[in-house]
Amino acid sequence: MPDAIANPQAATHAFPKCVRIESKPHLYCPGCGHPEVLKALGFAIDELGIQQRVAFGIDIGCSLLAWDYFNLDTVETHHGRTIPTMAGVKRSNTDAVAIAYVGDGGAYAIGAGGLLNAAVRDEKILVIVVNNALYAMTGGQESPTTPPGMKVATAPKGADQYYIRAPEVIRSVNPSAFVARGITTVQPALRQLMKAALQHQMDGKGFAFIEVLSQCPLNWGTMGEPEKTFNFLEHGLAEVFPVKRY
Amino acid sequence: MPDAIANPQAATHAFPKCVRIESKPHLYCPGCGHPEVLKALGFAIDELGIQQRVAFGIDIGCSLLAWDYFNLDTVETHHGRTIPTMAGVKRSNTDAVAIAYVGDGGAYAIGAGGLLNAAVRDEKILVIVVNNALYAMTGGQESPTTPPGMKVATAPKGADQYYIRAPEVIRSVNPSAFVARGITTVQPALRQLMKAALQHQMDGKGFAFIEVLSQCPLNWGTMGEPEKTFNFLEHGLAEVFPVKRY
Amino acid sequence: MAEKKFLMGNEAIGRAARAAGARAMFGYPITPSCEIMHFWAGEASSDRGKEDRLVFTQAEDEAGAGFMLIGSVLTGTRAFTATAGPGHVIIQDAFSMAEAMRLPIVAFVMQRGGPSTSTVIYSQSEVTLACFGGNGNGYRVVYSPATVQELYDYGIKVFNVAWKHRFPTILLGDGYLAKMMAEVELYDPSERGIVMEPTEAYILERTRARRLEDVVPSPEIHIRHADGVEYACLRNCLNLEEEALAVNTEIKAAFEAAAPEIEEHETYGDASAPTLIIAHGTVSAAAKTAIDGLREKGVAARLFRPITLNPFPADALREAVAGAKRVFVPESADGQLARIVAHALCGRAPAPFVEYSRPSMGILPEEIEMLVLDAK
Amino acid sequence: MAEKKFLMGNEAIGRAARAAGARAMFGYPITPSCEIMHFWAGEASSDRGKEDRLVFTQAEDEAGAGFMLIGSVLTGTRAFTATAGPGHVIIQDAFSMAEAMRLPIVAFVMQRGGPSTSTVIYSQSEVTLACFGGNGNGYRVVYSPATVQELYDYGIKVFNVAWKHRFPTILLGDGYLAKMMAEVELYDPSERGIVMEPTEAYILERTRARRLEDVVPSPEIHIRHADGVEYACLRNCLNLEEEALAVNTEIKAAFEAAAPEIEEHETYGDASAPTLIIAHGTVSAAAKTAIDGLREKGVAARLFRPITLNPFPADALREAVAGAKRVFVPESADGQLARIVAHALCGRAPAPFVEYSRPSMGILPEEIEMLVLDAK
Amino acid sequence: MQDAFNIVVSGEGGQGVLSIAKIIATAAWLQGKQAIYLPSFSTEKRGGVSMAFARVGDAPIRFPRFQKADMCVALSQRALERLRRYLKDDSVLIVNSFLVKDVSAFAAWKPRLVDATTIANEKLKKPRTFNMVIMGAMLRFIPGLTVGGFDKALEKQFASKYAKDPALKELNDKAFGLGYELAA
Amino acid sequence: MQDAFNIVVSGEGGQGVLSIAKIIATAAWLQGKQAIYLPSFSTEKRGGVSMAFARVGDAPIRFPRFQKADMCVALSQRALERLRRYLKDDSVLIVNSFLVKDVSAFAAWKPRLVDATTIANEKLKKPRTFNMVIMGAMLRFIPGLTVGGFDKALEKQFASKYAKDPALKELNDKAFGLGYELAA
Amino acid sequence: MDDESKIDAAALVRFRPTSAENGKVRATRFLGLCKSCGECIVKCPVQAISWDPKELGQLSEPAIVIDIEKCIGCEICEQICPDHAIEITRKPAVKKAN
Amino acid sequence: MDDESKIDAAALVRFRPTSAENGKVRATRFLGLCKSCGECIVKCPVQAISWDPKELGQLSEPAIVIDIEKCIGCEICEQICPDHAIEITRKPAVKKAN
Ligand SMILES: Cc1ncc(C[n+]2csc(CCOP(=O)(O)OP(=O)(O)O)c2C)c(N)n1
Ligand SMILES: Cc1ncc(C[n+]2csc(CCOP(=O)(O)OP(=O)(O)O)c2C)c(N)n1
Ligand code: SF4
Ligand code: SF4
Ligand code: SF4
Ligand code: SF4
Ligand code: SF4
Ligand code: SF4
Ligand SMILES: [Mg+2]
Ligand SMILES: [Mg+2]
Repeated sequence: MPDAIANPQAATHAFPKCVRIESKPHLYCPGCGHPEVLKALGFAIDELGIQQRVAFGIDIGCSLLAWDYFNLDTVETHHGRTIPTMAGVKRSNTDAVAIAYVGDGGAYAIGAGGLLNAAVRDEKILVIVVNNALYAMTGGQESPTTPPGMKVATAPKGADQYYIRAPEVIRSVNPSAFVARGITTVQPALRQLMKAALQHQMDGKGFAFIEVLSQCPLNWGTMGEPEKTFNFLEHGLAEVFPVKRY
Repeated sequence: MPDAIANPQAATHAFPKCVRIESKPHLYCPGCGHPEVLKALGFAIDELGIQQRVAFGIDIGCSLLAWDYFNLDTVETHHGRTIPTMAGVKRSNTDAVAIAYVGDGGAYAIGAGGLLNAAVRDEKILVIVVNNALYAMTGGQESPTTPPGMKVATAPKGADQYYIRAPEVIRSVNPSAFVARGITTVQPALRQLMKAALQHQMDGKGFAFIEVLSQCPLNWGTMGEPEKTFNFLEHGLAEVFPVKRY
Repeated sequence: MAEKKFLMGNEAIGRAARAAGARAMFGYPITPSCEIMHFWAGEASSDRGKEDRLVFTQAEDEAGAGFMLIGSVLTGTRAFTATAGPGHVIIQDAFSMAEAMRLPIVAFVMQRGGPSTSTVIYSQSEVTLACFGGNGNGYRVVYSPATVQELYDYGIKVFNVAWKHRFPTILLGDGYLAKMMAEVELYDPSERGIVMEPTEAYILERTRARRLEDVVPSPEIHIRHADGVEYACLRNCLNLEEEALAVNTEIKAAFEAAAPEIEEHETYGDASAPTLIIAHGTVSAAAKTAIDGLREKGVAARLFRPITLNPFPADALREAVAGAKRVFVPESADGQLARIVAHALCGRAPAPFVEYSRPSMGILPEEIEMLVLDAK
Repeated sequence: MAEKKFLMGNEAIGRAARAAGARAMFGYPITPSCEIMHFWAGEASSDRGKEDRLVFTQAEDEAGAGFMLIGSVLTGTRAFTATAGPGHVIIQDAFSMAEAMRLPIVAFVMQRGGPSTSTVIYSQSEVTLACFGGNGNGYRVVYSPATVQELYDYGIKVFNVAWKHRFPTILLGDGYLAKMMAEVELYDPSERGIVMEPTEAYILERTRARRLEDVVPSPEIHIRHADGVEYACLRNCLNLEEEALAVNTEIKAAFEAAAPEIEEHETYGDASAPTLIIAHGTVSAAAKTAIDGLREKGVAARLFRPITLNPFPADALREAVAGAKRVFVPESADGQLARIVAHALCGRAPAPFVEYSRPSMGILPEEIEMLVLDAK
Repeated sequence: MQDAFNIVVSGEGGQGVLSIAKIIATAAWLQGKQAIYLPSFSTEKRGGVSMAFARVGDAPIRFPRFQKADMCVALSQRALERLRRYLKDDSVLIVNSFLVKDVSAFAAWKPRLVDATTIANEKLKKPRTFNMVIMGAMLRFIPGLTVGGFDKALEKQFASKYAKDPALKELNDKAFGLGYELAA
Repeated sequence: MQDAFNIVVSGEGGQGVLSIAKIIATAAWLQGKQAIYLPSFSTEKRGGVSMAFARVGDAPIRFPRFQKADMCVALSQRALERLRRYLKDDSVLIVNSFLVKDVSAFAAWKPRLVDATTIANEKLKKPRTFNMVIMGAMLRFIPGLTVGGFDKALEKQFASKYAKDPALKELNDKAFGLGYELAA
Repeated sequence: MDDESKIDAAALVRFRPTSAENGKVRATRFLGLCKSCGECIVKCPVQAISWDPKELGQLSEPAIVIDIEKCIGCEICEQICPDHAIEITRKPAVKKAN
Repeated sequence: MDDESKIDAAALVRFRPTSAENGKVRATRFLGLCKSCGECIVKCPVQAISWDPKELGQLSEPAIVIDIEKCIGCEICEQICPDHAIEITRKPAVKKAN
């Protein structure tokens, strides 16, 4: 063990290279899915060698806790406004690799109009939506992806029947977009999706969209019970929101 | 001919009964599709005998010119905000038959988030979107339904590739909603759709959505050329936006 | 029956709305106001709430919440929303419609740091927005409570003021008040002789106690009759400058007529003290303690606290200022109360007052003491 | 080469943006500002526009337009939007982010009637919104032009002020100015010795002329280095009251430092006249004609016209007021300029001034003459 | 103090009220005059009354509106009512008499009754060219404007339409001439 | 003028700082005292330092914050630094000494070092019950609060959890007792 | 006639109705409503509608006229007209049904 | 080693790395990063991970420990760990590839 300590410039592949070591441990809760999404994104950025080209836009929501996760040019925007912000970045600097990192509330509730229209306009950005099926940062309210019956702060008797399956919607307005849904627990696949979606942008091909099913142990009430967390993620959610490329 | 004039209380079936005679001629341009949509709606309201139950919400856009078209309780809202306003009406007065009458800009651009989420929440209202493929009231700008290549004030070289097919999107988030697309030029079918959609609401069945393809001779630059108008409506648009029940 | 509880401010508000007989809430979550919504969601989904036909809808955003609220109020429902900060900015869209058409929406706004997302903790930075937001010339009633008990008291009152005078009415709290826990005496309004102002629908109402034409500005209301039935049409899009002027003039006249009945203020301390502190909300609570502290130090000071920020108790303030040698305006904002005070006093105050602006920061009693002592 | 044209105000603005070397516009249509967008759409899709890599995007709404604009400015692009009325309300969301982070966005706002949808014709009712909108404590530069020629002149200047001082900058016109046609002299800024302030990216910029830390409030900027490369992180969500206070204090200090250089005003008429009219924008143009008319009638009056509404030329106003016996503040709004004036004069003016509020209505020279004559 | 010749045109939305005032102002400017044009537009494209202002003079004009007009032009009955407040003793009042049937309340101003619609319909078979007829009539009364200058303005305004349809130019010129003669 | 006994608790987000202050205030109120609780929360649930205030007294309390604290409780090293401005000469300073290793700069306040984590870990096998240990220690110094009153507050706070898991109550009580004894 | 709209005298003056009929169909034009859009002309399946050489519509442009001999009473023109300017009544069947 | 992140001395102190290895795999835990969420425990296909009876993680709760004899080096724990608290290195193959 002490060999690492002995070497002041020790190396590790537990982190993507574009990750900011100084800010670790990061700000997320134990067992949170967000950093697992960030990790996959980080490795994809490494593999493509685009660290210096990335404009990383983060939404208000637990996404914002990523503000010092990377060594990347990073901008916090307003809740639900990261997608238009990144579209503005990309339209003005076509060399940029623009990434909008957003929660399900930010993307499908307050930001739904922005998302849908960015897809229609085929904005050449990558949108990553971390779908944890509720509003995590504000204390676990219902979101447009809360599955039926799930008990949340604003639906104490259980959420209602319908929900948004965003990849389906995006595909219906944009036949050529890169569209996929991943899940935090299958990291190699997630990394591949991230890489392919970034490549799509770099090739000038237009809109790219990845939704990632992600766990929020704090607001799911499963903190300290990872089995329950994964059970809900991989069954409760993944059975409603299919993990695949569209 | 003069018999009509002789009789001060003459009757006609050219108007639905719920139409306001005093305000005719109405405010729309010659050949506009809006009043054809309103007419179909009016006959449906007559047939169902619900004139006194209707709360008619109209969006800012040429929709607002309907403010004195009917004898109905009518509310002008803000651009893009008629859907939530009518949802608020219906949630608070379940006897009301709530109708949101909106343009394609109001529904799919500024109001897209409101529309999509109203569908997800299965609001028990009828949304009628008059799709004339551009922003008519403000002088013919591009809307999310402007078909590829159409020249409009904000796309002088032609609109870009993609567009929103809203019924498809609504259906994907709400399997039980009433969803249909009509066209102004097939009035009997349009009347039937209106009636069925209103019945859906009256039966407590949830969200109902009708998009109507509609002509805007003024901003299409086809004023005085009805053949061209209909050609674009029935081919240019209807081939991109299929007219049918979903 | 009145009972005392140890409650979070947001819960006190939720209970006030319930006690006031409010039936519907529409909102979008934002810290530090969320628990108002959580409380209402709980009430609405309870058996009792279902009996009372309570309505709760979480909107897609604050614009959605604001316009649903408008829809609800149009049906004559006592309804409200709660928001803060960036949400308060977005909901101005709906507020501006409500003020144009004189729709008595009620909003609980819990101020947080600004501008932009900023902190979720506390501020008094949304005073200008609450009083004068929207695209101009509108009027809202704005209350600034100072304690959790007042959240409850004024949390009931806002509904009555809104429906009696038909203006959007805002209870402008802050993050401290929203999130702190303190003792609150809960009561049924009737126990205190408070009669709840009846509500009445703007649409789908065939017999009215109050003519809509007496409420909605004349260019915006059109009443029709057909087959003996009355239909109402409400507009906000106007064609002539003259119509817009008429709308503005009528709204202003109605507000000015109602103002004397609505305006509220409080004074504290020795009425003859030459030092006057003008403060509202949480800062006024600190000022009271500061005044006590100064008294112990042999310095006489007094407080003028506007309870309504709009309509602003300008006459009362002018009277209070008359005998003052030095006037201080401490606030957790960048000169927002100060601008209102300036408008009330311009041409009537001999010297400028001292602005003590601590935007988005709490102001402690000790700070106010120092402010006064340093200026001596 | 300078040339004269007979142009609609909105087109003069579009041409000013082009002359200023602006590269991108993001907007959402709204009367009376639409032709700015139409002009830019035309430019951007022309061959020349493509060569210049012009960007034009019609957003899904004003929030979208505002945040795209922010994204564009972040890349160091001279960019702008145009809006009005209800759109101006909605875009405050983005403005509040820009003012917190000191992003030099430029907006052309053409005022229409308010509140709510109202008329599309004209007003001065968006002064408060333009100067103080957002969730508090922000600062923007606001110009109020009075002629179509000034739309062009200040339409160039706003870009320089924005990028030099790094504040959101608004050219606050009105429906009359937007839609009227008049003679405009078009010129290239360089012909007049105007040097365009260089722009610089906030992100994806590896070598900077101006340190970001000297622009963005310290709690909101975090610069990192890795492998010798500098990365910038811009935040707006803060954790501590102290951070929010620091942001507010730094923004205020920067604004106050820049203010003397930015403040602009104009006077007209006999400097010794005891009657002073304070008016801005289109109303100031009417006031000039009124002053000429009064002179013909043997009545001396003068004008103080703030050209910048924010920062407000308070010192200059105080000087102007010093010798005045009667002060009038006519405006096409409900006391919005009046509140700004009151804040500048409170404690410094011996008597209240006369507010002449005609919200959402044009004010004719003859009306101003009457106002003065009636008060005699 | 009169710093310009003030014109107000009013009619129903869609009648071309705005174009009339705009063309007049542009024509004046092209002839070296100072000019301002201001539309008073509403959302109601067709249904409402619209109004447009033109000011023409020799010195720079500061402000786009005015209290009293030197010339008032009414294209509909409702519009005529709206113009009343702009009339002063010596205002020239022109109406399209086909559309404005009752001018009895305005006798004091000796309204010029131009039956522009009938002329346009009968002589030109295009009722909508009545605007040109009206403009022809207006020109008579605006100090310092020439027919030649006017032609240039028209060509500018309709450049793209004329390019597509040269017959339109002829038609317009004819209509304009008819109006001009009529007001002689 | 001192109108209340002022307590500030600080630690890392997620450590339970807010609950400690809230339970203390609630307990005081349940015992008939006047009390106010105020959390100073941030968006950073886990990563930032959080802080909470409790004020306990006999007369009504107007304002939730204060300049100087009678008791400061630090649950992490960073948190201790943040508390410095609240310390006055006679403040009681309590630290979780497992998490706060260096108190040298605070010697003047004779910090009470409560190794709550080790105790919780070793004696109770549940390191996260250290909060209870801390609360037990705090109780010693808050004038007028009794153990009995405290128990009631705890039961209120944890009612639903205790119902599900009665063992938790025992555990909490035990931890609380350990802390209380420790501070004796 | 309870399923029909009532038109008051003022409206009738505004609307300027004028009717023509053949054995089966009565066609009423409301000249004062016709905005001369020409949509009915395009949609009539038997080309029975054309521009009226004399009568002007609401906007002082030519109104339409129906060649009643050609008309088959299909009501398409009534349906399409955005301005309620045409009423087609199929005489025996419709009238007797009530 | 250019494809790996550099960790400076300060970080190493914070991270508290501790390694174990078998013939094929070297497993490093960063105790100072471990938030004791237990996700690696659930996901390890051979149940090689459990709670460390002695060491505490970042939040003063038990850290995890890897039974290096059981470990097959599949890297799933490294991948799933939200806190970069585990590094698995398959020794011969990986090392030589560079
Ligand atoms: C305009 C506005 N409204 C509301 C909020 C409060 N808010 C902050 S984060 C958030 C929701 C976050 O949910 P989501 O986007 O799903 O992200 P998560 O935290 O779940 O990752 C809300 C409503 C805000 N900051 N701004
Ligand atoms: C917030 C806001 N933004 C912009 C406008 C300006 N506006 C009025 S109508 C309209 C578009 C109308 O288009 P659409 O909804 O398609 O209706 P149409 O007129 O085509 O029937 C716009 C952008 C407004 N009134 N409010
Ligand atoms: S609240 Fe949920 S989403 Fe946010 S950091 Fe904690 S676990 Fe992750
Ligand atoms: S502008 Fe278009 S949509 Fe509007 S009334 Fe005219 S034709 Fe109809
Ligand atoms: S469709 Fe109606 S309005 Fe159009 S021409 Fe025919 S009758 Fe006239
Ligand atoms: S009823 Fe049918 S056939 Fe007769 S005119 Fe109308 S469309 Fe033509
Ligand atoms: S997944 Fe990581 S943080 Fe969680 S217990 Fe395992 S090593 Fe610790
Ligand atoms: S590498 Fe695989 S086998 Fe080894 S501990 Fe990790 S998950 Fe278990
Ligand atoms: Mg979420
Ligand atoms: Mg449209």
